[in-house]
Amino acid sequence: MTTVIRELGDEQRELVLNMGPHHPSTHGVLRFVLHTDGEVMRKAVPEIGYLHRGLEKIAESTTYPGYVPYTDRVNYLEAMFANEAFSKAIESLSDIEVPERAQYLRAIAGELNRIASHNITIGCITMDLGAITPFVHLLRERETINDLIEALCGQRVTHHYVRIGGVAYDADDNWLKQVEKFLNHFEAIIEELDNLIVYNEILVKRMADVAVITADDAVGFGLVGPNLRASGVDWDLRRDMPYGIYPKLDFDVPIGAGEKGTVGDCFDRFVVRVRELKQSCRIIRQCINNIPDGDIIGNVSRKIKPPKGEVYSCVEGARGELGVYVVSDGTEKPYRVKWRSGSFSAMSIIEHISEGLMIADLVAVIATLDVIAPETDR
Amino acid sequence: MGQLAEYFNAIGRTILTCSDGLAVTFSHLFRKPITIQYPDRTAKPLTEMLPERSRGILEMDQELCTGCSLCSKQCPINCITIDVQKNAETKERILNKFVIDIGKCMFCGLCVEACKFSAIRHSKEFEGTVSDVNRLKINFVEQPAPVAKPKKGEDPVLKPVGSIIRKYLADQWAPAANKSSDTNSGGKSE
Amino acid sequence: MNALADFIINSLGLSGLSAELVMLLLVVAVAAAVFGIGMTISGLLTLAERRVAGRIQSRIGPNRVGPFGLLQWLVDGLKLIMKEDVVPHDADPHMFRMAPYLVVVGVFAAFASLPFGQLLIASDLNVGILYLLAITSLVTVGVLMSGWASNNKWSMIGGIRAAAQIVSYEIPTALSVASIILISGTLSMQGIINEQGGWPWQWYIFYNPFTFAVFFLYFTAALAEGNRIPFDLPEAESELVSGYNTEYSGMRFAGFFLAEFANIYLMSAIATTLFFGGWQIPGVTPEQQAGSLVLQITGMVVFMSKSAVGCFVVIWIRWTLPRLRIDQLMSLCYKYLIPLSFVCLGGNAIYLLIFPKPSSANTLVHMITTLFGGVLIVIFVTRVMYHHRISGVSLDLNFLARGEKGKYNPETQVRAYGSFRKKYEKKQGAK
Amino acid sequence: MTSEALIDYVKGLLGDKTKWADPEAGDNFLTVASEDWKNICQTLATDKKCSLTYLRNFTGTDYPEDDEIELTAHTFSYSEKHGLIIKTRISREAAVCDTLSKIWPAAIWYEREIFDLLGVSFNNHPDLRRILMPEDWVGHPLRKDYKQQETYRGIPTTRPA
Repeated sequence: MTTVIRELGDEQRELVLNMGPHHPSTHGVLRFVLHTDGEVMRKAVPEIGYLHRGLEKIAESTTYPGYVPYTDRVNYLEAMFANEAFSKAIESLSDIEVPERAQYLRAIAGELNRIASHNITIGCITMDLGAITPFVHLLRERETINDLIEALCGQRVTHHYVRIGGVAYDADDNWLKQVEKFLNHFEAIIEELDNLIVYNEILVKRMADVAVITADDAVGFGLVGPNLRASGVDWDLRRDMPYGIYPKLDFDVPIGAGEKGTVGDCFDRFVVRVRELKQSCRIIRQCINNIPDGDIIGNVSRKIKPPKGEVYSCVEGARGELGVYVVSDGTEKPYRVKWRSGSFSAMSIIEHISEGLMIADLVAVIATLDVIAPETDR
Repeated sequence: MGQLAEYFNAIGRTILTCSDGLAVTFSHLFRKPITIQYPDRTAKPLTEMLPERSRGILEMDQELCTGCSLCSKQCPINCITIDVQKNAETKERILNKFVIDIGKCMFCGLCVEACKFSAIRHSKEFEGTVSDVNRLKINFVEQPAPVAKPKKGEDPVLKPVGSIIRKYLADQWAPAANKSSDTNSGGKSE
Repeated sequence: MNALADFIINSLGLSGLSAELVMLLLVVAVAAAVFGIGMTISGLLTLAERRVAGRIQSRIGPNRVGPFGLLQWLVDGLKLIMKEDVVPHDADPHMFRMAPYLVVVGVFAAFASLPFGQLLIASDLNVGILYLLAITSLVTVGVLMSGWASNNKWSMIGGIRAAAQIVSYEIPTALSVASIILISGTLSMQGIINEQGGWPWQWYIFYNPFTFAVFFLYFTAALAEGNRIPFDLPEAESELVSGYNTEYSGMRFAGFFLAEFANIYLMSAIATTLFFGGWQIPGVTPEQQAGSLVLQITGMVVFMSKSAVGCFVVIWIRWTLPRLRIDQLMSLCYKYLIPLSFVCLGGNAIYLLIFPKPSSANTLVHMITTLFGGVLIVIFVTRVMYHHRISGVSLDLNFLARGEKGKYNPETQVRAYGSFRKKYEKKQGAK
Repeated sequence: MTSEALIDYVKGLLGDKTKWADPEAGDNFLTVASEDWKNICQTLATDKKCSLTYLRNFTGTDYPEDDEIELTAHTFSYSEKHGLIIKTRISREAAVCDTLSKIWPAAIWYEREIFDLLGVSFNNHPDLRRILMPEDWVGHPLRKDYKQQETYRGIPTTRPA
């Protein structure tokens, strides 16, 4: 057998394993180079770039409204938030007012998208730890959300719904009723999920105390969203730097509390996401009850020429802060667009925390950090 | 003592949580599956179950197109090519070519929103498999003809959604396969 | 089988070489029959697994080949036979080729001493249960060999995991079997069944609280030996891709695959024999059963359905639970299963000292344990009903005509633009 | 701190080393010389009152007219809930800068990205390799004068007509 075993001295030998680019648990095309000693890892080095599509370069040759559909492709699980982040940047650059109904619709669509994205994440975590059924159940619920969003805006994954100045399509009362019907159904499913898998002792034991990320590390490496909150940092852009309609809404921000182990372990990252499902349902219910009549898009011309300047705008996506940095030179094409995505920083911490983990733990770490390859590579 | 208690607690927790999980999955045996048996056991073609706003493959009605090329200017990826020529004698503008490269199209709908004459729109068709990517360039102009001149205040006469593209799909995408399967099944049913 | 051979030889009046020949032919025939039965059972189990998984996950599962998809396993097998048998370039070719045989032999040879009915046993060894424990250990060698010979690091980790796991879990398995041997006083499979009765309180699982616990210990350990979730670490598709069988294709892969499913049946059948009274029919003594063909067949059906329930439970567990980590797997074995098996073994021994076999106190203990088991089942059923009530309502938002069933017409609609569409449009036009 | 208070405080802290942008031009930022870059970032990140511990975004922009590349670091403080944008400009030809990875570990990957896409190298960076593009790719795509290579290892980079 010609296995590569690196000699590192008398007592130290390590096995170099190549995990990916085509591996069932790497969530897209990405690669890890594992330096292991049997099952225990010395180091796991992520190698990304297999899904690099040059979205930032493309921006330099498209118009502002023409770039919005490209933002769908930043992350295929949360297209709504990428739309919103970019639209928000241009709105603040060129002072466009967004009508209130559009803001409510953005919140509803965004939270639906968040539920859909978390469904995939939670499902993938359980699937990577061996339980396949919860993944299929959650995918089934996501399918209904996709149907709802398709009825709203015509596409299931690449929505192109949030536009500069508002949203593209109005929602009728029937659609809102259907969303409410779905929420009634989905809240029961969350309960069922708790019984089916969340507190399953095997799952808890697999994730508790594994790969603890301290609050300092989380902030230093720039973790955002659920990953940051799981480490005990109480921060949510929707609440702390409010935008859109969120200041008017009442919701809680789940924080990792070390429920089964240490604060910031895999289980915290997992359970924070499960809790967020319920909060999203709460937000959508409030929006449906309070949504006013009115326009859905502000006064925007087809040709948008923001004044010279630059802006960094961010929204709280399903993977946390999804930011976009836009430099305008006064023409109708952006001078520079830069995406700041949650998965990118989450990926950068893996090498730091991987020492001493087992191969099976690494799978849990990748899954709970919710790393999505297209978002890291853009 | 505490350790011993924890030892048995762990056993108890494992049995309880696992058996409750088993109860959930067992209850699923009595629920209805949600599978849609696409493509061959649905009551009607899936395209007709899609919602109103569904954005499928683009289609263009030659009788409504004025050749203004607003759509191709809006397109972020330039997948629409329009060729309009002026006839020197009659001064009429002739629409020679209207090609949409569906292999490039990202179904954003900007061209549809730009069209003032309802000539270009999304159909609900989505099945576009071909063996050669270049066959995805569809020319919607069968015969070069003068462009449409809609009168003001008159509503355009719209064809049923999908009727135009379906013709191209059936003709262009799998002529051989289609014909043989048609004759086969026709022969058997008669 | 010996009885059958004697009968044939005596009735034909054969002797010497020809008698030996008949004996040999008979051995071959019985072996082939056992192998065929094993293959069919494991093939059907693959189908059962997929159908059950489908329903648990709100899907349908394979339903196209044959009625209810019943022929799916044959078609799958045919596909695998026709696939190319790839041997990786840098693999050790001989060991690579040999490994599946060891696994298949290890599992299917065990079928030889499974009592499908009172008289339906290929070879009723007087050390039957020990033979089963011993012969299945051959699987370890095959799995380790395949993992090593593939020359793939993931496979190697899988193979080593499998070796560590199977060797460790042999101990609790053997210890829990020892408890039963202690009670029955025999190692023969038929002997153990004969000691039990048809009614649930005569089964060894409800013999006393210790055997009740022993059953769960045995079941857990057997799951681990069979590499099933939650103990499927050697395969662990989300960690090791597919573990030791990553590099295998075609018929060799099918060998591993069938052996895995045959193993499920094997462990259920052993559990049926040891704990659930085997082929015993309620209210019928073994002597009565021996004399009647109808009762013989009923006994076989009883045995098969008991083990089918066992197989269902194994499949059902697979589609519910997550997987353990290797250190947890080991700590489960050495910190929980082995000590508890020893406790149960000791408990059984003391129990047998206090309550000698035929006594009314003994019967009372059986009854109480059975009642306890019944209560557990009732609690479980209420939980199932609770879950079904709370979240069992399926959601119908009427976007897609979910649940609307069309008729299957094999001639139509391979492509949506084919004749299905045209016929459909014609029909719509006629309306 | 409000953003005005923060600006005043930072002005007092850093003295004449900084240049502040015209408030009309979108977000408010400060520009520092590339020699002071690392020290000023260190100061701002560790100062108790600023405590800009979170590097929100770090990127570069190419300005061929000025013959300069602008590095922009968006920093933020979770405890104080204020943010600051720090910029520096370096020349395009000798695009070298000090690394921030000791101050904010998040910068390790951001700097790799800037190195990859804009061709800026960082002194004392622990692991400066290309991150998004292949190791043997020619050129840095986000430079304005970048021309895509026609083939990569014999594969055409554009779709043949």
